[in-house]
Amino acid sequence: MAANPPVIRFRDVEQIFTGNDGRPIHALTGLDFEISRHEFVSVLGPSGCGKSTLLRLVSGLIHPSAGAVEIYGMEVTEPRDEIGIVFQKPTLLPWFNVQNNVTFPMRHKYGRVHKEDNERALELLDLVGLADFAQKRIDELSGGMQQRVAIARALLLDPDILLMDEPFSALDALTRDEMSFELLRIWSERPKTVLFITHSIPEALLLSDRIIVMSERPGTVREIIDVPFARPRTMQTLSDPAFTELANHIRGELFSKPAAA
Amino acid sequence: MAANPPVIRFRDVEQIFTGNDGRPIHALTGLDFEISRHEFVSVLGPSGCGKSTLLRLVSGLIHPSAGAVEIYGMEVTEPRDEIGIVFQKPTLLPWFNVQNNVTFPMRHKYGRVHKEDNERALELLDLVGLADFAQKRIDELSGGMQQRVAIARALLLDPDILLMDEPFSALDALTRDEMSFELLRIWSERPKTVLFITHSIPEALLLSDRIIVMSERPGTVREIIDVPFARPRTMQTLSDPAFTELANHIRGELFSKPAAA
Amino acid sequence: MKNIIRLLDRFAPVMAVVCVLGIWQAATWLFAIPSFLLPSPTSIVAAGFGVDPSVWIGHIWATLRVAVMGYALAIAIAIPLAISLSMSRLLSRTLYPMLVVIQSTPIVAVAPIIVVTLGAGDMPKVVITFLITFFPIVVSTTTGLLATPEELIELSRSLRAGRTREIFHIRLPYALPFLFSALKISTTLAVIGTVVAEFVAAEKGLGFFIAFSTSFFKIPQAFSGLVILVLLSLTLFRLVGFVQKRFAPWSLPKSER
Amino acid sequence: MKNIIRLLDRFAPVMAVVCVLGIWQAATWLFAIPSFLLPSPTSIVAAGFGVDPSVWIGHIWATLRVAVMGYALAIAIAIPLAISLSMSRLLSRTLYPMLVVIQSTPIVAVAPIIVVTLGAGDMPKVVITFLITFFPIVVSTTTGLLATPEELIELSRSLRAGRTREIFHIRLPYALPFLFSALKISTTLAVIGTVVAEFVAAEKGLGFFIAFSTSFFKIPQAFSGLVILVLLSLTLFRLVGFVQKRFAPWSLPKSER
Amino acid sequence: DPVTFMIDWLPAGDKAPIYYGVQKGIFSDAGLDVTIAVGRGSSDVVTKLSTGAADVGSGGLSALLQAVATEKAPAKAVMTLYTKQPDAIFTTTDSGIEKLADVAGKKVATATFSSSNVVWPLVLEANGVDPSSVQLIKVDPGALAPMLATGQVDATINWMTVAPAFAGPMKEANKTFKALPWSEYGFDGYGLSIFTSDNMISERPEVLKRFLVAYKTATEMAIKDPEGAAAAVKVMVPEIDEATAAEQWKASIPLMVNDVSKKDGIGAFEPELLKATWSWVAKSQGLAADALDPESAVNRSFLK
Ligand SMILES: Nc1ncnc2c1ncn2[C@@H]1O[C@H](COP(=O)(O)OP(=O)(O)OP(=O)(O)O)[C@@H](O)[C@H]1O
Ligand SMILES: Nc1ncnc2c1ncn2[C@@H]1O[C@H](COP(=O)(O)OP(=O)(O)OP(=O)(O)O)[C@@H](O)[C@H]1O
Ligand SMILES: [Mg+2]
Ligand SMILES: [Mg+2]
Repeated sequence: MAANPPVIRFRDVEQIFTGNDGRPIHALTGLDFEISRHEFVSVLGPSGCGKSTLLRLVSGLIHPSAGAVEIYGMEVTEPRDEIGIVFQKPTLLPWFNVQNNVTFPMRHKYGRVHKEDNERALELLDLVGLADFAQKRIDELSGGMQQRVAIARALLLDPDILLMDEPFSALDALTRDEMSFELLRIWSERPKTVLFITHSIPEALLLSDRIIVMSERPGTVREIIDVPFARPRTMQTLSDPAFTELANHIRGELFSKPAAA
Repeated sequence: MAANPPVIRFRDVEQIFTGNDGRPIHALTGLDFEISRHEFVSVLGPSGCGKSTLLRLVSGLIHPSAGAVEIYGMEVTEPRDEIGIVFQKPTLLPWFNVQNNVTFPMRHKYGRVHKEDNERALELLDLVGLADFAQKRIDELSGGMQQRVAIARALLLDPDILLMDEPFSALDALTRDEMSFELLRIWSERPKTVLFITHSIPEALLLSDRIIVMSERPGTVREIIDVPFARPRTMQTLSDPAFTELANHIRGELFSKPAAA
Repeated sequence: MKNIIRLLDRFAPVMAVVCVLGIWQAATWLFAIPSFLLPSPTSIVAAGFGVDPSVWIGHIWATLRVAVMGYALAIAIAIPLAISLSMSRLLSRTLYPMLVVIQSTPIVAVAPIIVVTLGAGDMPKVVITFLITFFPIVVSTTTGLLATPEELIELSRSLRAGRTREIFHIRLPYALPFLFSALKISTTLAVIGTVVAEFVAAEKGLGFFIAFSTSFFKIPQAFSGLVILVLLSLTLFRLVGFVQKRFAPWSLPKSER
Repeated sequence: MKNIIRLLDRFAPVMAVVCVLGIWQAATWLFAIPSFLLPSPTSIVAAGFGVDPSVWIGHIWATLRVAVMGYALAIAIAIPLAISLSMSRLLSRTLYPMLVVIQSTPIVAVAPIIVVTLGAGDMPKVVITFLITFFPIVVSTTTGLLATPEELIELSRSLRAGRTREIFHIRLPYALPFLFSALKISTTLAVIGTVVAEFVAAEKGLGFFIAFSTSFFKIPQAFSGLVILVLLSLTLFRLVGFVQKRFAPWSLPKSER
Repeated sequence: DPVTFMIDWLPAGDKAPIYYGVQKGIFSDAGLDVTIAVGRGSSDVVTKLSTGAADVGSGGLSALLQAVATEKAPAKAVMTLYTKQPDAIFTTTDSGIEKLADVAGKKVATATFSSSNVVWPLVLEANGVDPSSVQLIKVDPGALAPMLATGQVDATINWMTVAPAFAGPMKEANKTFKALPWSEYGFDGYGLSIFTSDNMISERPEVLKRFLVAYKTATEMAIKDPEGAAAAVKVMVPEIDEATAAEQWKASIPLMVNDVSKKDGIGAFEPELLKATWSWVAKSQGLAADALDPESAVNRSFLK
């Protein structure tokens, strides 16, 4: 894996927002790491530490206040073609039904939706368990259903790089597990580089090659953990004692600092 | 506890929505249970099984298609005073800053905000870890921060009945634990009846007196589980073997049916 | 009970109109309001039937034609303009003041220029109607285009779909409630605009008819023209509502779908 | 580079105006456009200075006073009206058509009634201005009030705060972009309305001045009145933008805060 | 030959000759294909003529003199129609206004942009009345008759030709109508005249001549046949009320056929009266008496 050139590279990135009151909000500082080709990297960190900001930097939607984010060795100055994103909010379009929301990237990027795209959309909806809801309108879906539509949408164009911001947060344990394994299956069948933000330590361990653990605001990388478990991972992996141990280590890592809190 | 009259009572409740295409969506069926005074009840169930709908029925925002929901023995026909709600989406008002969003129930219900309310809001913001953000605007907050503001808002009026729809879903493990214990502390200091929707089995076990486990759409009660652990519960409770056992039982319960999926 | 409410809901508008007409008629009788001041509904109707139907049709057609053409022209120009304004801050800062200038110029003052430049016929009237009609559409649509939530824009940007698609797939659909609100306002403005144009330069049309009748102090006849005019406006207004309901139901509030 | 863009951005509006004036002036020279058709900017300025400042002030004050009073009245009536319309479907179905009727009635046609009923003075003019101004505010505000997302309404309902607070704490703030868009449209309508009113009944005011100058074939002088009028409109329009920026910045799109 | 003739205000009985001429084939007999356009006031007609939107038109001579004096409008008057000024005071028998001087202290309404307004103070002064003693109310023309009928004002200022239209409201209000023409109180000069553009004069003088001859014939015939004149208008403007139109036309005849026209002949510009017309304009507009030689605004060459 080290032989591959880094797909995503953060070079000493710093992000400072200007609040509406004019005061600076120091969101990220000193981010410096690389993500290799077809790597599955999770990001863990306290709420408000800058995970979504990190993802938006990779996507090219915002630009770092200092340092640079590179994709395939090129500085990111605007959004790129090969990226698919699941935002933290579902961000669906109320004027389309579920299926058209899923095919939206095709329509929006290439101007039209082919028959195959509609078929693929239905497949993806089946995959996220919403085959029956293809013709429904967005406001008839539950919160978790909307999130799943957003996941299906991000997968439609089969992107090289997949950025996912807490995609399973509104899902129950069962659906979550199912979706995790589906994601792994897709990832292994059509390899892609995945940056996956989550609050679930087991999920991060189950899915990723490496886990970036972030510290509180201003967010920075506290530790990058290699996940040693062999692939394909299954339900069994969860009961591996090493799994629990690593989970506890990360837990300790995340829970350590804020003794003051 | 059985001596108290039921605070919330579902009498054979059924909920059928009419979709935009005119076809009925059968969301809930045959709900029939009681929640006693000062009980802490969690609801677990697959995504889209009707949890939020159940909560909206209790809140009086919607009315059952059949059967009746009663609070303190009276049929719910409209929203009631003693209820505080955390919705699944944060639902904050972009034209107020964080503090004013928290004091909003006071302003909205009684027309004005007293000094004490503002103080209480700051306390609550401190409790959810957002003391520094009282003067910020909503769009400057991360997803998890917005959710915490919504929690603080629901607590402001110190309601008798607290309805919470996945309040901790966007929070990291540490914050989530902290918030759970804070919630328990508030609940024991000022007893209230809590209906708590979550996807986390440990969370449900840690917090509740009873857990309602729901089945897939059309949602109905699959099992109601009494949680036997003594209070006050602490981090130790989590390592109790009975805890793991019960968690596994619920997990099995939730994971059992959809063999077809 | 529910049925009564439904009936009431259904016939309330009609009943309200009947009521108003009744009060009006009664008032003209009771207070002996002279017909040259405020003619009674019956005298208006009588005056209306006193005019030859073919004359009516000629005037209605002249007004309707100009109003619809001006309205269509306004939409055809205002929406692209709103899009340009929303896309470029520079353009918006440059063009907006000029639009305000155009909008706030009283047409009567520049009518001679318009008529002389565009000659006789419908053209100058269409242009005058257009000038009066287009501004609300521009302002409202621009506001809607700019009000699109950041997150939807980011979705579009992340797909690198380009500004055009961002406009047509995201901003315009989002702006539809704003746009339709303006389109509704503009129907009546289109009719008013045509009438103003007909006051300034015309030998036909309801505006001309009204001005003409007034110049002879034939007020009931003028009012009958007014009634037709108002019916025209109402029809256009309703038509816009119908189009919205039919083709963009999601842009309506839930209660009105 | 960035500085140049900033400079451009800053002075673009001014430059655009200068450009337009330049082209205009050149055109009047080159094509020898007769001044009674389209006077050149210089002749307009000359004519403007030919009028006594105190005369100007008298006319400007008359127009401004009526425009502002009519505008204020329109806001004062339109917003409560919009609230009522948004609160009751019945009311909305009953009142809306009547508002369309009022809006689409050409003022000139009912001028006699207004003048005879309200007499001379500012009253009839204020009423006319009001009639022309209030409709967009009603339509836009109603649209905005009804467009408020369901979830915010549910938040309000869950607090049992009552309809009034729902309106004032939730719906109205949400409708502000709609409202301000209408308020912007209405500034120019208020000025136009005043001018129309001054055509119908006045012995003072810029509308009177313009029509008066035109009827005596003093076209450059009429245009100088027009310029003042347009400046008035621009000022009011800007003022609304300023108020929005100052008191409700969140109702503006991010790019314009 | 095509000729566009622009009447100076909305069609009415007093505009009958042009309709009569078209209907009776007087113009077509002269080889003219006449189109009637409707102007909005005398100055509108001057503008339209100057820009070529119309070839010939009718309008108050004062407006033309004014336009030529201040804007060098390329238009000329080529024939007179009214040899007396049409302006008048309309009042009711119960108003106590018997002569012009009686308006002192009364309420008088006038159309906001009536050309009469400017000379009004001069006419008053000429009759020894202080203009400030009259309470002048300016309103929409449509409001004049209602205001007089409802008694909100004691008098209005109108052209004589409008008088028949007042009949309806007056009858409804049970009042008796009375008119005091200003021409009887020292206001002299030419009123309605035929204008044409300098272009027309230099490029199609022969057509213009034929037109004027035909127009004169039409006028003379219409004067003899008022009912026929009204009927001709009715044919082309079906909205009009034929009886009122006839009344209007009859009301305008004395303005054309009177001692002045008898002396000078129909259509002629007599230099003294022309000068008088100009001096009223100059005085009322605050223009120097020598700002214009009124002769330069007329062209008599088309009158036989
Ligand atoms: N307004 C509505 N119109 C039509 N159908 C609806 C509506 N609201 C909810 N539903 C349907 O009712 C079912 C239950 O929805 P609900 O939001 O209660 O689910 P939930 O249990 O909260 O799911 P989640 O965990 O994903 O939030 C879903 O199938 C949904 O499609
Ligand atoms: N547009 C913005 N303007 C100002 N501050 C911002 C903005 N966006 C984010 N921030 C600040 O940056 C910090 C990081 O935000 P971010 O959304 O990246 O957090 P996060 O790690 O995704 O949190 P969560 O897990 O709650 O979603 C927060 O303190 C937030 O207040
Ligand atoms: Mg986030
Ligand atoms: Mg839910």
